[in-house]
Amino acid sequence: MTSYILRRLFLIIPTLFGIMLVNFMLVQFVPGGPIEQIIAGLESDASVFENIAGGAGEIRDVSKAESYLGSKGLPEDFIKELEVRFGFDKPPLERFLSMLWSYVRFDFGESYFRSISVTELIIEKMPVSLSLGLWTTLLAYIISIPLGIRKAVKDGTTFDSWTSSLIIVGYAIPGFLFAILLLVIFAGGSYFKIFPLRGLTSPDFADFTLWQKILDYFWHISLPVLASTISAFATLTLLTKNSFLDEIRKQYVMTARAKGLSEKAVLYKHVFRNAMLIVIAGFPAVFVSVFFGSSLIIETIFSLDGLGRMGFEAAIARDYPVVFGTLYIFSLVGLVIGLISDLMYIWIDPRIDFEKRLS
Amino acid sequence: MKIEKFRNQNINNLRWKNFKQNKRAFWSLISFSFFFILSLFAELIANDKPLLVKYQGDLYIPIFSFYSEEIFGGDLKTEAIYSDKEIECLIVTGGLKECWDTPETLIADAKDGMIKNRKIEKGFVIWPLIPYHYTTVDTLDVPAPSPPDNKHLLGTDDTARDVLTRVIYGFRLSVLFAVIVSVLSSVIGILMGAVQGYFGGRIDLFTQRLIEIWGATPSLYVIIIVAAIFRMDFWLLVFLMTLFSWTALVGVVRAEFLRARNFEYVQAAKALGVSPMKIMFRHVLPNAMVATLTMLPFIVTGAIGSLAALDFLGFGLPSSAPSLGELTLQAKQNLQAPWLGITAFAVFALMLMMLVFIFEGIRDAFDPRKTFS
Amino acid sequence: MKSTLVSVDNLKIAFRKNSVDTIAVRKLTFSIKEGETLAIVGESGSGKSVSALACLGLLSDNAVISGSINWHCQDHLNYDQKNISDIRGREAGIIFQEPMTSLNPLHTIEKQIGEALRLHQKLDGLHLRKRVLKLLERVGISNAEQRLSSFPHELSGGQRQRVMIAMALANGPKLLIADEPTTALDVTIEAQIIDLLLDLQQETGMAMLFISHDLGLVRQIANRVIVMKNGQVIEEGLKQQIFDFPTSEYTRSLVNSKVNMERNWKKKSTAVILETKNINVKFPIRTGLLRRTSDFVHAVIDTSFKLYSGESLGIVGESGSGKSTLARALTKLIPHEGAVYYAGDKVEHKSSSLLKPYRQKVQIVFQDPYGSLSPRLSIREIIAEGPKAHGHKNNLALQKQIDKVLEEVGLEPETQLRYPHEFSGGQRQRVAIARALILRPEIIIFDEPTSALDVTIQKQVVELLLKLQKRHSLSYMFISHDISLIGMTCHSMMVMKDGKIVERGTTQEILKNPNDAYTKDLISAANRK
Amino acid sequence: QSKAYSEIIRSHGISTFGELKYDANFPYLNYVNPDAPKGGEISIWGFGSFDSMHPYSTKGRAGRLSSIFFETLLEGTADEPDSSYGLIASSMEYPKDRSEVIFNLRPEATFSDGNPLTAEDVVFSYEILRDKGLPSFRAVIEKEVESAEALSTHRVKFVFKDNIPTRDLPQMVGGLPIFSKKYYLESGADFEASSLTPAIGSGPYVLESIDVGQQIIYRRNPDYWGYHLPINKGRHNFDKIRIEYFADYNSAFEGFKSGSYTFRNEASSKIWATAYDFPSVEKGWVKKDMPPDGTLASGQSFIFNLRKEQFSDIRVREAIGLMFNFEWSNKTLFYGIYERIHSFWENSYLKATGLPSEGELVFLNPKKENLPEAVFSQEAKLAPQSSERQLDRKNLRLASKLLDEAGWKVGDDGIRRNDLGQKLKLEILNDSQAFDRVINPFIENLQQLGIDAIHTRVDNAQMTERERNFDFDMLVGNFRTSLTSGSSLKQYFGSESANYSIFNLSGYSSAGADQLIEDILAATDRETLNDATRALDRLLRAEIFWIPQWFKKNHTIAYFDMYRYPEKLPPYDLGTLDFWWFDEAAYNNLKAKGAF
Ligand SMILES: Nc1ncnc2c1ncn2[C@@H]1O[C@H](COP(=O)(O)OP(=O)(O)OP(=O)(O)O)[C@@H](O)[C@H]1O
Ligand SMILES: Nc1ncnc2c1ncn2[C@@H]1O[C@H](COP(=O)(O)OP(=O)(O)OP(=O)(O)O)[C@@H](O)[C@H]1O
Ligand SMILES: [Mg+2]
Ligand SMILES: [Mg+2]
Repeated sequence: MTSYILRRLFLIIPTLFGIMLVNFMLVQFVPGGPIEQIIAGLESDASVFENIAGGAGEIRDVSKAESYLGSKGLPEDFIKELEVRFGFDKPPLERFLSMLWSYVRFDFGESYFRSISVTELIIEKMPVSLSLGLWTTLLAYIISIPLGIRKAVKDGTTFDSWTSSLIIVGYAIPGFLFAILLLVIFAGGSYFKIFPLRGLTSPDFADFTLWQKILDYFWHISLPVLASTISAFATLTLLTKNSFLDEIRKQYVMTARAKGLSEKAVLYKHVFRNAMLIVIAGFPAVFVSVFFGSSLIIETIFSLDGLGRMGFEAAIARDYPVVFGTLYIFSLVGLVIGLISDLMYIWIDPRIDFEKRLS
Repeated sequence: MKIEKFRNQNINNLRWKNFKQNKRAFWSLISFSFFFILSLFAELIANDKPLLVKYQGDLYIPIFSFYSEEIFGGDLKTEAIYSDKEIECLIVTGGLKECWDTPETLIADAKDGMIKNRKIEKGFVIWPLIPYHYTTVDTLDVPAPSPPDNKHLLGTDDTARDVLTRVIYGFRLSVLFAVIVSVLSSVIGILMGAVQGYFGGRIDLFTQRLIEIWGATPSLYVIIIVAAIFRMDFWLLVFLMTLFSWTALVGVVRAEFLRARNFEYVQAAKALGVSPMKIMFRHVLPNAMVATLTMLPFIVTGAIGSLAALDFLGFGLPSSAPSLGELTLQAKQNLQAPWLGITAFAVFALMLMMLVFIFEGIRDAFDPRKTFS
Repeated sequence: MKSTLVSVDNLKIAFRKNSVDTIAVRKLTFSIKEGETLAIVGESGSGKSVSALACLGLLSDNAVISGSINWHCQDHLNYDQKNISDIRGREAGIIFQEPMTSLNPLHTIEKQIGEALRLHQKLDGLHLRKRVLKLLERVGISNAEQRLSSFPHELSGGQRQRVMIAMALANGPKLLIADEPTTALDVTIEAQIIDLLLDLQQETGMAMLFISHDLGLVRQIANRVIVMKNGQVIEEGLKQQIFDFPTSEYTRSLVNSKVNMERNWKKKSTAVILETKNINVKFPIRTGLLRRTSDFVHAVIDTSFKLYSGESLGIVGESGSGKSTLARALTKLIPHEGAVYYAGDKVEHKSSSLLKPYRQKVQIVFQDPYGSLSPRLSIREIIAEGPKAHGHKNNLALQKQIDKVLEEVGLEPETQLRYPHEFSGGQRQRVAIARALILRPEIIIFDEPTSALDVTIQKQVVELLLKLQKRHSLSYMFISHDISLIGMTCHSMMVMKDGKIVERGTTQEILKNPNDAYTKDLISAANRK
Repeated sequence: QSKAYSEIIRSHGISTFGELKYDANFPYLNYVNPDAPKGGEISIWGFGSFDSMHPYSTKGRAGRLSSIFFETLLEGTADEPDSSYGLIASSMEYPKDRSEVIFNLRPEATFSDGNPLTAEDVVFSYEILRDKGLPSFRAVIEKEVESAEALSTHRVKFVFKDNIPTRDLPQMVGGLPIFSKKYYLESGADFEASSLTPAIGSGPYVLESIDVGQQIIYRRNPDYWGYHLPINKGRHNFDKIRIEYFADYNSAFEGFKSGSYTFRNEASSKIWATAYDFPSVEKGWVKKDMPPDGTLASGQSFIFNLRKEQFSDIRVREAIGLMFNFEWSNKTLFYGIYERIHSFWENSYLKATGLPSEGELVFLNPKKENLPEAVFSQEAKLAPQSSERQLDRKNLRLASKLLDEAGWKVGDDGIRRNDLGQKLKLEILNDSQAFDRVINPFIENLQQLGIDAIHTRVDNAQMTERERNFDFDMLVGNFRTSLTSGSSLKQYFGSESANYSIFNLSGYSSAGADQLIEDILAATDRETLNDATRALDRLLRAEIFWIPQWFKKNHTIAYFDMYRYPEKLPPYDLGTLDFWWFDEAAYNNLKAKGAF
């Protein structure tokens, strides 16, 4: 096993290299680069989020351009200058190698469009993603797993039917519509103004006492978390249910019952581990999503500044340092987590190994 | 004889019987197939071209063929605009020139085959149930999106197109898209996961790395690149989505296979000399299908969702294409028009519900311990 | 006056599937008093196990039960969950017929045995571990300390059965339901276990519901006996009465049908069909979170032997001595050192296609039939699989073969659309045999092929095997604890202990004058029965 | 250098042609309320998020109004097209040819940190904008300004380069923001980097607080040096300006409904028409208002790429233009709140109408051979009109005829082809989802006409790239013009720029237009300028290289009923944050009723 782990750890290096290489080659072909973005940005205020946020008018925003001296033209050397700034004057191979070299040292450089290092940028956006990820996941698991187990036990009953319908409806509601519905009803100006419209904390958060802070925090995240959880129940619940259905009538369950264990103990102590290999083995990945979880739409609707919006903006705006930096970090974490979740398999089910099998 | 009866019976028949026993699965399958097959004939149900036209004694089938306006006595060589009153009048009255001035009265007048006591060669136009195509932009009395009324049963969308028509076409498009993508990507995903999990060792180690690399490739960029080179169409999008969605199932299938390959009955099958492929798909897979069967309906609807997301960003199908995702987007943009959102949601929910129940039924049908009393 | 522990009255059990009821048990009535041993014997598939399970409310949801089951005079069919689980484990322990599939595959031995103790006796920590160890020792598991952290799949069949027994006995139940508790045990250990049970009965007044095909055993320990056939009680009475003055035809045939066959074997040829050279099998012992290999279990050590064409080779040996492991190595199901030669050619296992011819020639019947049947395939599919894998296409012909082979092993062809879990233990075993037979291989390795079969069926199966052997000059390897069976069927035998072959020779020689100390023990224990 | 100064002009203000509405002693601007009370707060919303308070860098997204801190030497007014009056500068001196300008700074001008604002700061600002400023600043400054020099503490001189039109240069340099040299030297702040700490400025507002990505509050600086200036009278009335950021339009609107912010300029016709019926409106707390907007329409239009072969024929362009049904769009899609654009100078007195006037003919006649006949013989081209029906039959006929004449014949499949068998193709390139619903019906009509028309949505970067490579048939763009047109006309319509300027998207080039532009640039008085501009408008419209879209004649604003503005608003600016004021009593009243 140790040698397997070592091998896997070693393989992370070529994998990471492969990922970076593929992506680097890819962006060579992407039409429109950061320079076009800067030019587009200089010409008008239009944001990459315009389409997502919706509701823009039919009159194009030219306010910036009107008052703008640049309507007299961009200097030719400006683009050259940008090329130098972004390093596009160098051949791709050189760029790639120097990028790798700095990434090896965990130096991810600075965003093209902001004077902030990629690492700081990620840290800046983390709180939102962490909040959304953590509570959404927690809520989803706390509700789905017991519910799924109950549904398995009561398979085919009316309880099973109506809970299925409920979670499916929850899943089918388009997330952003639900979010907006919540927003309009519980935070907007027409119905109940119970929750705040946006953000993670109040502006005067810093002056609050600890209790107030905690309250304020939960007050702010309840709607976004609710909106992003609603669709998370369905798959997890049904997965739990079906996995349990498969196991629940096996012989060893009978043995456990024969020991005199209560039904609950049988389900949670014996069946759970057998049934939930996939779910449990998915925990490490869930852990990543807790940290880096991001939902572009939810973040947008609730005006939260998280990794979702950052990632999307970086991708659309061709902010390559951010794109590659996050890709590198997330991939690295992802690869390690992948290894950990494989190890989870063995921990859960000692029969599992990764050796080659005789055919 | 008794044995003969058994002989003709097949375990798959039993499974099908089992499936039918699950009422909600069975009815879900029936209704889903019904809707889907119906939607396959969308052109005959909702179209802005008539099913049949009789003009001056000749019959025309505009839904299948191109007829210029000149054929019906008009002056344009381009396709006749059948929904225009003038054209309808021309057809009905057999090409009276007065149609250009007072089509309505002439049509009314021509009911009895006579106009001003003059015999005409009366024609007719047979319309599909819904006289709109999904691209038909209607002329409305109120701003679009207009609420449901008896002309547009589900209202119109923000481009003044009939929502019901777009749902019918959209259902077909989205379901076809989603089903093709899901089937392709599940097949690939299961195959890859199965091979990895079953054989283990080097195959596992390297395929896993390849998948990691592939999984880290930003699909958005690839789609942008492809979109810049080719014009997006259905099959290209199917291809692209499959390219990026097959990895979804690999992990779980691999895990289940890693576990199941140790089971005694797998060994037993091996000892029988059953080929690895057979073992994988007859012995291991059925017992490792939980995740797959559970996830499949969600993969299907998920594919529809991704289609919507691409529409969102403008990399999906052209915005005139009738996808359900596009409808949802419009719902967000038009909160004042709840019929858009409700329609989209209802279609999604029903579809997902049917799919989930169908797959539950399949699961049950293959579950040897599932009994229906 | 000893009080009645459990009484069953007019019990009827049917299994409902797609609105069709299959009746498994009819009009069963019995009761067990404290300290008493009631044995149920009877045909395989006659409803013994099902009745036992019903007593503890362990039947699956689709079982339709009528009649009454009273624990301490309370009708338990109407018991709520809580009360049943009070009875289970504490009042009544049960040893399931198929120990190999009855243990939770993901929990260690310690945890599984400890759980019962923890639950009913609120034991904890070191005390708990001590008790578990003690139990393991009492059921004859050596190296108990080391076994604590083993998982079920790391144990041999007999070891698992003993773990099952330890679990059932853990809380000193008032009633022990033992469904074929010694099928996987060699004679010496069987004796030890029986002694243990009798001791306990003596000490605590434990009552037993003892289900067995081993009439010798029944005769040894039962007070009263029920004979079942086709879900019905044929005969019931005190032991002596049943054994000495059986009234019904069936009982009589049961009591008298010693499997007693003439050994008019075809002369074994001198052609070596299978040869092994220095087979070694090691299982790594993994410890810690990272599952590092800290040691090895040397399950088979330097084993070399020859199997002649047309020969029957019996393998006996202590439970856990590596018999099943050897069988798996021979069939190339686990990695091993050393070489196997089939008809003089080394068997390569580089790829499945290379192995395919060998697979067709050599078949194995696993010790654990339940585990070796795909749960989602019908019996027909399971049996048809082998022929199909080897290029059999003709469906009608195949179907006829399947019908035939099922009939040969005593199963009704109508049942072939059922799934494995819908059979009794003995029936599953026969399915496993049928599956091997239909391929018409050259060599069949049987791992405890008759452990769950009643005497009549056993006889039928063995006769079938011998007939086939005669006709097609097959070679058999019988792994069995039933020395009389080996004695009747095998030309020669091997005795294994601790992974090694300690003795090998013709059956008659070894049975008459065994050399090795262990063999001597074994044979004397067998003769005592 | 010896420059022949014929005459040095000393003035308190400047305009392109010298006419000024306000004389040196004006008490206050006409359109303000000199007695407007000071106080209160006004709040607006910002889209998305911000991460910088430095608007002069290409990096970062600057917060709204983050240039509010920086004043300029001169200040424009909202009721004149192009006049500027001294703000930091008390007066200016320039020769008649405007080849240089000297500004005299007000000695009392100080930065918000109390340090005086001197000529040094002006020169520093000029230099830093030239060397590190946004490319637009850089381009202009480098190209047009020779040097800047502090003559004394409060006197600064700019010299302009030779051989370039100098008409508006003094105003240009007078419009540069003034930064504090001291601040930049001491803090070492990088002018090119994005930063959340704003630089020190001299304006009436200072930063109160920011909550990154969510909120910015500006506070009126009580110590602002310039309250007494006539040009500042009645302005800068709010104590606080608050900007609330929302990443989503819906949530932004909800924010307004619930009073998170109090003033909203509605951009969406749909929301304007359908959503302003929420409780606060019904109760009269929120006021919907449509004051007239006198600014030039933006010249928004579908633009043909004339570089494409198939659009070289004006009949094709006209036919395509006939297929866009504005009347239907306005009624069905826009709730009828827009007006059609007909002219490049729509919504102004520069729009050409009817047949050419005498004044215009002066410019048109000499170029007769370079101009199409229609300019003289026909009335100024108006955008085509359609009936209510989405596909107007009359227009369809007309367009068919035009295309037939142009040689695009309908084939058996209903598609038009030319003699070479090529299909008549048109791809409309679009990067905004909001335009889908406008373009799709248009496409439908085009297809009915027999054109192989498609609509392609791309993302911003790809749009920019294709724009820059002129790789499109048609897209939505703007022709930005101004009341006092300058050299930017060349960028938009000059033949020189046709093949490289990204502003001349259509690639239009004609000798006639070039000459007319020269006339405009050479104009020395407004009357001439106006006539020449109208003549150009007439020509450009006759060329049909655009399909003009629409504009809004009125502002569509809504606000909590506690803001007041002067009865007569100036034409060129709504001035909400500038000269509106706060009605404390109304505020208290609203507050008492629970409006917030
Ligand atoms: N779940 C089930 N569904 C249908 N039939 C069943 C089921 N379980 C058992 N049976 C049938 O019930 C009968 C009694 O089974 P049971 O297991 O009690 O037999 P048994 O007497 O224990 O036999 P053996 O000695 O072979 O173990 C058998 O014929 C079996 O096929
Ligand atoms: N996967 C494994 N990992 C570790 N040890 C194992 C494993 N499988 C078997 N063993 C050990 O190998 C030894 C031999 O087991 P095997 O199953 O061959 O015994 P057996 O002779 O068949 O016994 P029985 O008669 O009880 O079935 C036992 O001690 C067992 O604990
Ligand atoms: Mg049994
Ligand atoms: Mg064994």
